[in-house]
Amino acid sequence: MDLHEYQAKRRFHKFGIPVPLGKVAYTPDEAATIAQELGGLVVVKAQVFTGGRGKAGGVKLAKNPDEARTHAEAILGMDIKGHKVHKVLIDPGANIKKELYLSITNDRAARRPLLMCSAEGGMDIEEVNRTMPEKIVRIHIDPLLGLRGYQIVEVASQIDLPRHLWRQFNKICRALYECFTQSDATLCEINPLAIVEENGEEILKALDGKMSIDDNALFRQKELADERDTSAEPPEEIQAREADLSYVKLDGQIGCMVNGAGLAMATMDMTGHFGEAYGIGPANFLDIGGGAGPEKVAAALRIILADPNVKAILINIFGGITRCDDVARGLLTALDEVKTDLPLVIRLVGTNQEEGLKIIEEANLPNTQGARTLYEAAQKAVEIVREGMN
Amino acid sequence: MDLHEYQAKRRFHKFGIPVPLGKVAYTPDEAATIAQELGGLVVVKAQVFTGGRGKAGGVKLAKNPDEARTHAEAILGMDIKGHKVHKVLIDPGANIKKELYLSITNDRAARRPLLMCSAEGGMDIEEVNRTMPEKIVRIHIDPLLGLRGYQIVEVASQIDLPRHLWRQFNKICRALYECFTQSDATLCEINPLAIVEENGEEILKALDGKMSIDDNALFRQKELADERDTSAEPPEEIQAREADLSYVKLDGQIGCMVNGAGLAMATMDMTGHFGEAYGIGPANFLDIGGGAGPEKVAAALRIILADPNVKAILINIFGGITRCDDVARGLLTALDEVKTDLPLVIRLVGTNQEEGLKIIEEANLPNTQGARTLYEAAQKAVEIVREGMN
Amino acid sequence: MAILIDKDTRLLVQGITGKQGMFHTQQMIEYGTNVVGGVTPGKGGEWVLGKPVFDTVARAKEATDANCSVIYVPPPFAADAILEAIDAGIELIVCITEGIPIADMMVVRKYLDQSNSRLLGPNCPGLLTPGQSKVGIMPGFIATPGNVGVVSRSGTLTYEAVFALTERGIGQTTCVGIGGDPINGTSFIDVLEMFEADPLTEKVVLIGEIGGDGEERAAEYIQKHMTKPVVAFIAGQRAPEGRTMGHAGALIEGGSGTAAGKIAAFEKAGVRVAEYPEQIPDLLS
Amino acid sequence: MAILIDKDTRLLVQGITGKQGMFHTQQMIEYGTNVVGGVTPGKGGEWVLGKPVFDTVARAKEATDANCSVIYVPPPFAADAILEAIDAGIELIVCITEGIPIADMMVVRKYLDQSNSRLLGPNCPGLLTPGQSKVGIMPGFIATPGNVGVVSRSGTLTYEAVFALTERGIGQTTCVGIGGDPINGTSFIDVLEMFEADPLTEKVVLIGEIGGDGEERAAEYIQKHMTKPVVAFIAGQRAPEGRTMGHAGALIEGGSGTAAGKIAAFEKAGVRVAEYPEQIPDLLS
Repeated sequence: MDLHEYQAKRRFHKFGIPVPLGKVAYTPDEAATIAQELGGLVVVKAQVFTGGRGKAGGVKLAKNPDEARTHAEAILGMDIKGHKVHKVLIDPGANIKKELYLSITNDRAARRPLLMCSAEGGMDIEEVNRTMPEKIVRIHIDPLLGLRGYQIVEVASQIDLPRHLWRQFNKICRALYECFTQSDATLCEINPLAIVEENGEEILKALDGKMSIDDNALFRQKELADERDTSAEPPEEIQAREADLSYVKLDGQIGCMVNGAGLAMATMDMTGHFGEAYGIGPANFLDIGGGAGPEKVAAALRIILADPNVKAILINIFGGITRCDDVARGLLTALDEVKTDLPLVIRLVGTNQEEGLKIIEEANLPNTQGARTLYEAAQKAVEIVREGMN
Repeated sequence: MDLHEYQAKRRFHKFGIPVPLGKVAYTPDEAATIAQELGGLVVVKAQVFTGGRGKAGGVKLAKNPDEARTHAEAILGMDIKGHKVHKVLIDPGANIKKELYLSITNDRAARRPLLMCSAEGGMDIEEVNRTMPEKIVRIHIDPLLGLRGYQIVEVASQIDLPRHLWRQFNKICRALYECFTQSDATLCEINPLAIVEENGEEILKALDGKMSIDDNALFRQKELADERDTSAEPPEEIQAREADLSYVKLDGQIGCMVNGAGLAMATMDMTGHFGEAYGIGPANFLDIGGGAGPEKVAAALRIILADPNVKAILINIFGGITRCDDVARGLLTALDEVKTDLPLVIRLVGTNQEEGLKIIEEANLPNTQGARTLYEAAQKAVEIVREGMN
Repeated sequence: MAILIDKDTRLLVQGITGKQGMFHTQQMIEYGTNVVGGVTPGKGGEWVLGKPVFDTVARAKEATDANCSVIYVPPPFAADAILEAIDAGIELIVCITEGIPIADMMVVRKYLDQSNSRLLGPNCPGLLTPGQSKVGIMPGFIATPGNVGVVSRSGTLTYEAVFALTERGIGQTTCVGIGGDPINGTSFIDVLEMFEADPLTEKVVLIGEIGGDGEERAAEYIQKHMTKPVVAFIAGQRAPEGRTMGHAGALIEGGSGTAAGKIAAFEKAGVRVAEYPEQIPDLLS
Repeated sequence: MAILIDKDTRLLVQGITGKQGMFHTQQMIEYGTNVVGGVTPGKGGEWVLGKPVFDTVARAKEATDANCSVIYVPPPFAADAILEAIDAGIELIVCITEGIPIADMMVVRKYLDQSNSRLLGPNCPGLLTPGQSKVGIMPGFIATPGNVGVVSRSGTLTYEAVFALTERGIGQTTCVGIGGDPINGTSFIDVLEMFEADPLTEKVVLIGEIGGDGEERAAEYIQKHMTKPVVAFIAGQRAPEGRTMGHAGALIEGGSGTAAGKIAAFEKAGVRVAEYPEQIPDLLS
């Protein structure tokens, strides 16, 4: 789960990291009012879950409240890489001397958190990594020992941070690690961590903030879970999450319902395999999980049917924990509720497959075919869509 | 550093452990007022840093405010094993069904915290340990992993705790461990952790509390350091702590000033060795530490001279970091300030020993002898005291 | 012979009184697994499916001399359950639970590395030695004894592959699911080593998927150290970048962890890669 | 030969710019110790006593190839300094600092046990191989080369004993202070093993004190494994129970850790125990 910049910065602030004290505006007038309150130069920043806002025109400087209003007007409603802007953050301007990069992520391969820091902040860190990887300092953190003082010293020393900022930097690194662990974050990023001049003194300040939270840990991060912004999410994905289904929307025509992530991927692959030549492919990845009961199957079907691109449905169940008869019953329940005349290809193998197949058969569903193997099922689904295209 | 029962319980409460909501009284009238406020049966408990209060008459039940006043009157000012009672805790009475024992200490040999629990609470745990050691459950805690849920289950299961209390017990154990680590404690003890009946329900409550804090960690435990109750300490020990000297009062006649803990112990041992037959021994253990300057030496001398039992002073310095000339100068400064005609035996060996001996010699101190070895120094000091006794 | 489990495996079920735990305990007993007891805190002394329940793994191990445990406890308590099994000295710990926070698994893995226990999973279907013992949730009917070792990151996809083998009359030594989480206890290489050393295993099937670099490292290992032929299958060729495909570990990040890269690595190592699960038996012969 | 340090030891001083650090660095250099550099966070690039200062141990090790470090940093930062040296792969870490919280040392010791580093101390005077190298704060003049190994929990008491040997013309291979804290890095047994294995060491002096059971365990070890004669001295025969005698570890608790108990253990193991430090040389011959 991602947090918006303003949410991440609010959280950073809570852990003691200095951030600009901006506010969120949902309308141009609100933007002007906030700019008025803050006084002086402000930055108007689109709050969307994607990078490259700046290049897309989603970040603008405003010299006065009127300019803030005008910029907010332009930015609100903007589409940035498919993400619609619903709110902007109005931050006070800063007198930036230099921009650093600082982040903590989980290094899955090393099985420990990784702190990355660079004196080349402000730009895309992937870009820095590609062009001058030696400019990024990487420090692994022992998950049991935590981030140690000497590791922070090592970083400060390696990026040649001016000595008078070491104490602040130490405090910020510790706070960021606290924030990372206390939030079950998978990413805490400050880019830029800027050296700004305030009242004649140089201080470090987090001018931007990015956080992602481990979805698996939301059960113990209620406060963060409540901050989820669903306004930017496709409604199917919200529904899927609520029904505890793994769903990823794709752009093909074959709606897939599968049990198990690996099998669901293989199902996607096979429909693509047969359909590629004809521009046919999977409409989604959808894993109903192990041991899914009738309600879950029904929810899955509803989500698939909500996608107007879907021209055929492929149900591929290998019953292990999941029982084929449960799936069959769930399917009938869902089809009772959500009428559809889309063609169905159903493959049921494994636990209680006889019972499952019998239920389907007895229901006498129109427009339905069975399949014995994944190969056959994918082939049939592609064939059906192809026929429909003619 | 030890905490009083009322301080420990206040801290337990802060970490979420249920404790009786009593208050401290310094006078019998205060005791009566508190008893009035609490209503019903109360317990009047002496607050002293020693065990066996109960047997000494330092804990009494009172049925009403008048009785509370009477008991407080008797207990305040009482001497329990050399500790004068300055305050009493007035706790509400409890309907006790059963008493358990629960504590966390540092097991130095195992190098990890140790949780101990017994269904035989309320009594002296050393006694339980001696007579029925199998009744004490011992669980070591990994200092990096902390106390885990399954370890608490193991304890609850082994002491046969009624199942309906497991959830509370889990919470209390976790809280106690939190309290232990967050306080840099070396001991957190609840004895008894009682099963009490309140409003027809059984709950667990910490009816007594004991905590000791690692002196070495007080630099990061300011809040606890401020709670130190010096009213119960001998003034010399307070002075010694303030001057950063290790001092332990003993009951002999030879005041010892030594650098280094091991050498200070050896010096005690040697004076005892020679003096034992005549009832002569060390008046104290006093380590001025490594690298002690003149001020420290002066402070040490003042502390020694404050002890009326002292009949001779033995100064034994092996100069390593400590320089003999510094000790000599410190001694002269102190003797200028704190006049004494007590005999001195001075042994200075090691770094700058020539300079040190020269300073002493030139000062022409009355009543002063030198010694080359510890053996000789101890012998001389004993001899001096012995002569004085005749 | 087989790897990891056989008819002498003495299994403990952590979370035996839960819905999943009880259902699968039944299934395992029916398959012939020697289930010696279960653990549920607070239910020590009870009996479930004819097996004694204990409050802790330590208690259970003392009473039953179990050498293997399988974990069916909810994610908030699963890391603790693994640590408990490690502390009790269980040799093989199989964690079925999906959805354990990654921070918990970093701690578990670190503790595990200092112990003598082996962890399989989490977020895995367990393992099965046909005709002898099954531990976890794999449906028993799909497998049949034989000489092919199967190792996989996926659950149902494993069943698919094993079933395809069985249908073609090709039996298995042991089928092992290592789980779909990014941080787990046992890697492809660990299992490949065991298959290479197992005299009964003659060929190996490896089922991988997008994300991480476990397959690439396995390919390197196979090229350098394995004498037995390996056939692979990789799921997720059409997965978009930056999205987690069900398994927490199935995620293409910054262009790495793609199916194409993994397939190339295998082909470079001389491993034949199936285009679809049902093709695996063809490539084995 | 000698143990732990000799003329090839390449020493790093952690906290070199502090008052104690600088004073003792000077002393060590004068003694002949090969000090290759120092560490003080924020002072990297400076020079002290002709030695380069680095911001971190890792940096310093890279530049100087140090194999030993000595720590003179205040208690709040000392545990971190030890961990830093472990992380940097320093072989022998000598921590002089007194007053490190016990909770910190529990963490350090756990981390240490998983590493390849050896820690001497904390709260120790360091060690000295006469004529070759001294690391820590022992006064150099008290020692002279010879064939007696000295190991001690105490600082000045060690000086006393070593000085008594030197005055009687008995030289030492290496004098080692293991420190007076209850949780430390190197035990009596560790050092006894090294002396037993060191061809130059012919006899050993052990200086113990009240508290803990290090002496009792050493006695057992000596009885079982040592061929070289050992003479012991125990301080604290007149210490009261329940009071800490200067050293955090010098504490008699619940009747255990007494001098009498330790002396009895040594006598049972055939170790001669001196009544006072100056008697040690008599018992050696």
